[in-house]
Amino acid sequence: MILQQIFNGLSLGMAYALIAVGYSLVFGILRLVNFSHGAVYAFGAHAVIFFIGYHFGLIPAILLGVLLTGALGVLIDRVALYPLRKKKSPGISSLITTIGISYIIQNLLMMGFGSEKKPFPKLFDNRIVHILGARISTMQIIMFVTSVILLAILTFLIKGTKIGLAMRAVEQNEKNAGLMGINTNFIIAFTFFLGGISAAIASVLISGYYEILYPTMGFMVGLKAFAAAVLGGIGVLHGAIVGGLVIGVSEGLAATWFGSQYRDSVAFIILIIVLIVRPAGLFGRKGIEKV
Amino acid sequence: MEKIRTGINRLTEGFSYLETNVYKYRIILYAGGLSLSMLLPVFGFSQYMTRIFIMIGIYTMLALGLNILTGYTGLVSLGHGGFFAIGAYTTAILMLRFQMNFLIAVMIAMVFTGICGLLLGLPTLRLTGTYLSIVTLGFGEIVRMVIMNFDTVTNGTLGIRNIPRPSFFGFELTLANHGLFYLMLVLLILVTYVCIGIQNSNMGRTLRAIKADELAAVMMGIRSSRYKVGAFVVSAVLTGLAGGYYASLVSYIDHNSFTFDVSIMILSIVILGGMGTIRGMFLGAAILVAFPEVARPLMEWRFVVYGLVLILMMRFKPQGLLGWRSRLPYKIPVLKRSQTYREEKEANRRGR
Amino acid sequence: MAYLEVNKISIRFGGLTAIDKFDFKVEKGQIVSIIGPNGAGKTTVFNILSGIYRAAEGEITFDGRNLKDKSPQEIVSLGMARTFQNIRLFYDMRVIENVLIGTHIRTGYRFLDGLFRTKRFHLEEGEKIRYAADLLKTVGLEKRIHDYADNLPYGEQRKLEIARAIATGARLLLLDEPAAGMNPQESEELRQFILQLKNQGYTILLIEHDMNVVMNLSDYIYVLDYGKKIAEGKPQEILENQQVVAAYLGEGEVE
Amino acid sequence: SSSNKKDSGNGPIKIAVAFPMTGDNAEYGKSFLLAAQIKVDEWNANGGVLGRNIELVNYDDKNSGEEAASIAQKIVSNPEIIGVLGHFSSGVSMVAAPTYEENKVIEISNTASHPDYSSIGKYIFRNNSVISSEFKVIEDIITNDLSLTKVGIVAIKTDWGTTAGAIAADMIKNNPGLELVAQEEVLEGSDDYSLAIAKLQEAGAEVVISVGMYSLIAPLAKQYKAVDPDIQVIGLSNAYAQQLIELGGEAVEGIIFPVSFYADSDEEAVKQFVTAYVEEFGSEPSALAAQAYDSIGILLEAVKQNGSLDKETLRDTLNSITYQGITGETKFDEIGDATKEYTKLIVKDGKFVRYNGKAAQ
Amino acid sequence: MSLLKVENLYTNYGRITALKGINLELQEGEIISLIGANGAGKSTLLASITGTVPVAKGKIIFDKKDITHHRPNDIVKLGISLSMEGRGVFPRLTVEENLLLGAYTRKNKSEITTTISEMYEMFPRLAQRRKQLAGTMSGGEQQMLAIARALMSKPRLLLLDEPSLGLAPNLVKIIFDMIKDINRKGISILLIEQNANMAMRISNRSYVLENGQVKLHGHSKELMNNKEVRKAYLGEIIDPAVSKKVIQSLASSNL
Ligand SMILES: Nc1ncnc2c1ncn2[C@@H]1O[C@H](COP(=O)(O)OP(=O)(O)OP(=O)(O)O)[C@@H](O)[C@H]1O
Ligand SMILES: Nc1ncnc2c1ncn2[C@@H]1O[C@H](COP(=O)(O)OP(=O)(O)OP(=O)(O)O)[C@@H](O)[C@H]1O
Ligand SMILES: [Mg+2]
Ligand SMILES: [Mg+2]
Repeated sequence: MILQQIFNGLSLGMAYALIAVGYSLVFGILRLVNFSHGAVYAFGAHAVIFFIGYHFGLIPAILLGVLLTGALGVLIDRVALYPLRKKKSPGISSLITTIGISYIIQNLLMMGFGSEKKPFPKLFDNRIVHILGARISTMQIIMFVTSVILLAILTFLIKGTKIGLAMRAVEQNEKNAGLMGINTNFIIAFTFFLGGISAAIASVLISGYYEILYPTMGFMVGLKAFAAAVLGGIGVLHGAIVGGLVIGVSEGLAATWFGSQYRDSVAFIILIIVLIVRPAGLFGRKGIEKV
Repeated sequence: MEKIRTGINRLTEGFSYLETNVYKYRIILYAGGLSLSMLLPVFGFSQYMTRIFIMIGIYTMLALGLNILTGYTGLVSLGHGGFFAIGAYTTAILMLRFQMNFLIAVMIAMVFTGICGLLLGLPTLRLTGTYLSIVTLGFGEIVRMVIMNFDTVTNGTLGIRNIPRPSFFGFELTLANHGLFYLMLVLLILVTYVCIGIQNSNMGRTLRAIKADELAAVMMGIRSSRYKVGAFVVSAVLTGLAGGYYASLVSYIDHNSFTFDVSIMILSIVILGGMGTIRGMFLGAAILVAFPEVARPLMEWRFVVYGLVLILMMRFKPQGLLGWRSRLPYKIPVLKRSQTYREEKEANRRGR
Repeated sequence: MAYLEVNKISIRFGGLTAIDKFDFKVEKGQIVSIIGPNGAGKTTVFNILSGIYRAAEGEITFDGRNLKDKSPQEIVSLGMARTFQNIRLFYDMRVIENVLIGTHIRTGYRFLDGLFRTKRFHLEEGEKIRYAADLLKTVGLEKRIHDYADNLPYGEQRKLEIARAIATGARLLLLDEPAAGMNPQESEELRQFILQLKNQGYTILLIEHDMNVVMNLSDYIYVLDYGKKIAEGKPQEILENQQVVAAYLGEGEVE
Repeated sequence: SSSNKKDSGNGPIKIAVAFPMTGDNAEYGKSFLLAAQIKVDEWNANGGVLGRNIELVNYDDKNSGEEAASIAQKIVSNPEIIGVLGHFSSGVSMVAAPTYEENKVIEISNTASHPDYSSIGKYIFRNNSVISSEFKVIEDIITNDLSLTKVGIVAIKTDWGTTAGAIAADMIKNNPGLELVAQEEVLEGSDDYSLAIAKLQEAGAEVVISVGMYSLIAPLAKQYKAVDPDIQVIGLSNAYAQQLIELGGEAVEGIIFPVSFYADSDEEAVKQFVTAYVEEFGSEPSALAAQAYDSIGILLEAVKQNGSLDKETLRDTLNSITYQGITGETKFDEIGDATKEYTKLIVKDGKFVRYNGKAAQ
Repeated sequence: MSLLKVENLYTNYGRITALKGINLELQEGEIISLIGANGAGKSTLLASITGTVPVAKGKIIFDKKDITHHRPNDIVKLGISLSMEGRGVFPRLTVEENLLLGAYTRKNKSEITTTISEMYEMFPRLAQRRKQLAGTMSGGEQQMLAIARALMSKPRLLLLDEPSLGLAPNLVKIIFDMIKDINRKGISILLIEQNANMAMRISNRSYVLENGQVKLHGHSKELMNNKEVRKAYLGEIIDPAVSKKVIQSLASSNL
């Protein structure tokens, strides 16, 4: 039972982790709490459904949907956030802006698709595998593998490539990054593109797993993923994944010991406890400040 | 776009110009504004309108409370809905279960909310920035979960209803007799007074220094931890007061009255109005509370437009609508016949 | 016993020993300088003295009291205040407010006094404000009282930082490269200013690369290199010390 | 003061419709508004009521108590409005109800299910099934039709879900033939029920009562069947909606639940409503939409029988009439609750069909 | 041939006009020094040239190309590189990563590696600390890093904003020698210095800025003999009245 619940928690955590990676990415590069990420996530699944509705076939629809969501990320940046950066306005006004954006996306989705829960096509034939006496579905394994691959790609991109170095430079000081010859606008747009893409990939996988989608689907999951990203340490991608798993598993254990209705509170309680012990998250480093 | 920008800029510049020039008449202005709001009900507004005014008042109080934490101290809370809920539930439970008078119940609720503020503030002292924000967000959600699951006290998801209206010496305050409106006004004046008191004393100055540069503040001998926790407590207490009043106003509360959206709304008011200002909270609350009402005819576009409003305001006035720096000279009290006073006069005579 | 006595302090960052058994002392009313090449550990000494870092070993006695385990706030209230190598003002606040923050530890009234505007509040606040205004006048910032700190030119920001430290009531001031970024005339003015502080009884511990300032001001100089003391003495002795010339001053004439 | 104010005469009679039209639950608000409009159109085609046309005034409460409270103030300050159809959730309805009661405006909710809701006042009515009577039917299904004993409950954690879940638990505990093996509450906002399912399965549940709308029961059934293909799921009447089958697909095959409204019924009145509704909305009406349709019907019938718009007598008439609608015969009791009759439905081959017990299948 | 030409340049910060019609010309292969008091607008001029603040009016021509409203990254690509005031290192990147960023516009990896080792040769301290996070370096170490990073792009025009700030005296000499060396290799240099003496000594021509305008310009040798320049910027003649005033105001205060 406990083991089963841990596995259930792990797969739940995988969903958080998938979304959290995108959060952490944008967050890590732009120091921006992107509250629109949950809405962008919902947009991803809806975009795919839209293309399926126009008989594009599943795979092309997914590709198109994912790209469109990436483009949405870029659009959000260009239209709403770029002007704020140009004015060097305080970070908190960007936060409010992203909240405004999520209102807009969510309500437009509702107007276009209706607010009800709708079926999303099954992506894979879901088979059950038994490991150590616990059940795992193939879909859960696929989600796990995808997140790890996504993580590996993004980590390599950021740590091992020139554009990644540029991204980190932009994070620390946009003006000076420009003086190094870095096209900062492009780098930031690219980051948002990646953020959008990763949100869309997450939403396709998760919607495919639960076979369900609706405009507000990103809200609670988004908050949890945000918590996971912070739990792991802001901007630390592998931290985001571990954070997601920690939250998922603790929800599983909470449901076993106390009942499903305590799930959410336990996730946040764990978050608070971890942060009290490690103020910069599990893998985050305390910001250095040379006096 | 350009027009909107210049429009908004001109408007706020106008305001700040007014500030410098109308300063002399401020007493008259305050008195005028106050008596105008006292007279509001006499103009025969419907209960619907009265209600909106009251909601603006409540959100102004909430924003003033959060402003202490976010505006002055720079700690961004995404969970003030939690304190709001604690204030409301405590008041409601005390009034219903123990037949307490509104005032006593609210005061106990304020103390209790303050303790919760302390309990949240203390362990999170080492956290900064986003880490702190996510913890407050978690706090807000945990409060909701406690409300939902702690049935014996909070009545769970069923919520608490039939919360009595405040009454004094057997006189019940309602919307119809405008009692609730005046009570709101009194509470709002009280809260504003407290905020002005904090702003203009050592506490306010210290909080702003912590916001500007905590390390430098510590190097000036400021015990920043104490002040940060203090800000948490004061902020929670004021929010608790608003919660208590709210419970008694709507007479039905449940966990859905205090969602994340409420926390966001309070924060939006603070930022839209202008962090660290008192005037801004009034304007911010008026705009964001009234907007959904005014925009009712837009139907389903309403919240799309609401989102747009937030974005545009931030884009053109990121420091908030009334968030300018005061251009008035700093007030320096003068002691007659003191040496400095004489010196100053002399300097003036010589013409600098 | 000297006013400030530092006994064999050391600190390490990872594998790097940034300060290695450094000891020095400052007598009351003196101007003492610490000089040394870049990265020698001078600022780190200040960070240890002011309580930001904790020395791994060694002892510090200030005004007869041991500073071990004292918090930065306690150290300030004992009478030691500092400025920063990179200026750290409260930029969003007015010049006078910056100084008022300096007076914070000498505030006697309570939160409730402020809330209810008691007589005590009015008296004390009035006194503090006038004190701040006077202080600003003496450092030559009287025209800037109402300005916001970030609108000040560099040199005036330096002065304001010193004024803010003085306002804490400290008698020992730690100044970290106050003349950096100043032109010769400005640094000469600064030199005069520091001298004046000395004459008023302040004790000053100074880090500075401007030899014009250091050599003309210091009563005594310590030279650090790689965290170790390589020389100490009166200015003239330091100028003639071959080790110092090699490691720090460089051959040729001194500016 | 306005209770005796005479309405000015020949303009249309107005009825307010107050539901979430935006936000998470907009789908419900929109469908109720449509159902109500169909009923009003029928009446208007027959000359209206009391010789006057009928008009719906639509308000969006976003399913928020705060919005509902201010809408209620707005509604009562409009003397032309004789009654309100709304609000959606019990919590929201109960914030608004005192205002209606104070101003003697009739409120009928087709959805609110909080036990205390209708007792808030004399002008407050509910045209929704009373849950305890629904559970009688469910008890019958489990014991007599299915002959199962080990029952699990999954309830959505809302005011309605908590109350209904508790009633279900009572029902099982009071029946010596049944055993309650586990009861789990799940939160809104997550589509993953694996944690609750694992507990129910561990406890050995044979039949699971899902206390929630189609949006709970469809994914629940899907996830449950993945781990235990033999599980029997039972729903409540408000899960009856076309989306249940769209969303649940094969997984909802065999789900049984009681309903007071059946869209494929042969009754002429039902057919007429369903045709009109499908034409506009594109999908079949849910039980709740049917109750919205009937609620307007009862109110208009009461106006007609009362012969005037006098608020007090109108309320009394409403309390005394028996109305034959598409959700069966409806009569309000003293506190304002409606009693209903139920038939059983089962999902079979992607369709809702009548269920007559295991033997009959 | 003139490499850089600034014509009638105006730049504003909000309401403050920081540059009021600057005219300046730099020939290929020249060193030009720019001197002036704090707040004269020197840094603003460099910011305008590199495109980090928007130009209000006027023209900037680099190598016959109008770059007035170009973005910073495009300007860097053309061969202008800036070592900025306040160092501007990326604090949470390592020393080596900072250097790599300096070479962001260059493609050839092996050449970049060669340049990096050249830099390490020039500043051994950086070589010792290649993996240290730049933000934890001492002030002077960061200054070395900033200069090295600016050289990494192999610019045609190097803009140096107070390169000697916070450097130890021996290093100051090294830096100035280095500037001459770099120049000999064909890189033109625009140098801002508070240490006007040194700056004018190594530069061909100098511009004196005051209040956002060019007050004087000419060959450095001639300017150094200009009485006013000597008085105001070279710190040779200290106005006795000034120091007296300071002393008096301090004496009269009751600190
Ligand atoms: N937090 C830290 N982590 C790692 N190394 C550090 C840290 N702080 C200082 N250092 C190192 O310790 C040494 C001493 O630094 P410090 O700032 O004290 O030098 P300094 O003498 O003030 O030099 P400068 O004259 O350049 O300001 C430097 O080499 C620096 O890189
Ligand atoms: N970001 C800014 N916002 C507003 N005003 C500014 C800003 N930066 C500089 N200024 C103002 O512009 C003027 C010129 O400043 P600048 O930094 O160019 O001077 P500088 O000659 O480089 O001085 P320093 O020797 O101190 O570096 C000054 O009056 C300064 O106050
Ligand atoms: Mg230093
Ligand atoms: Mg400069």
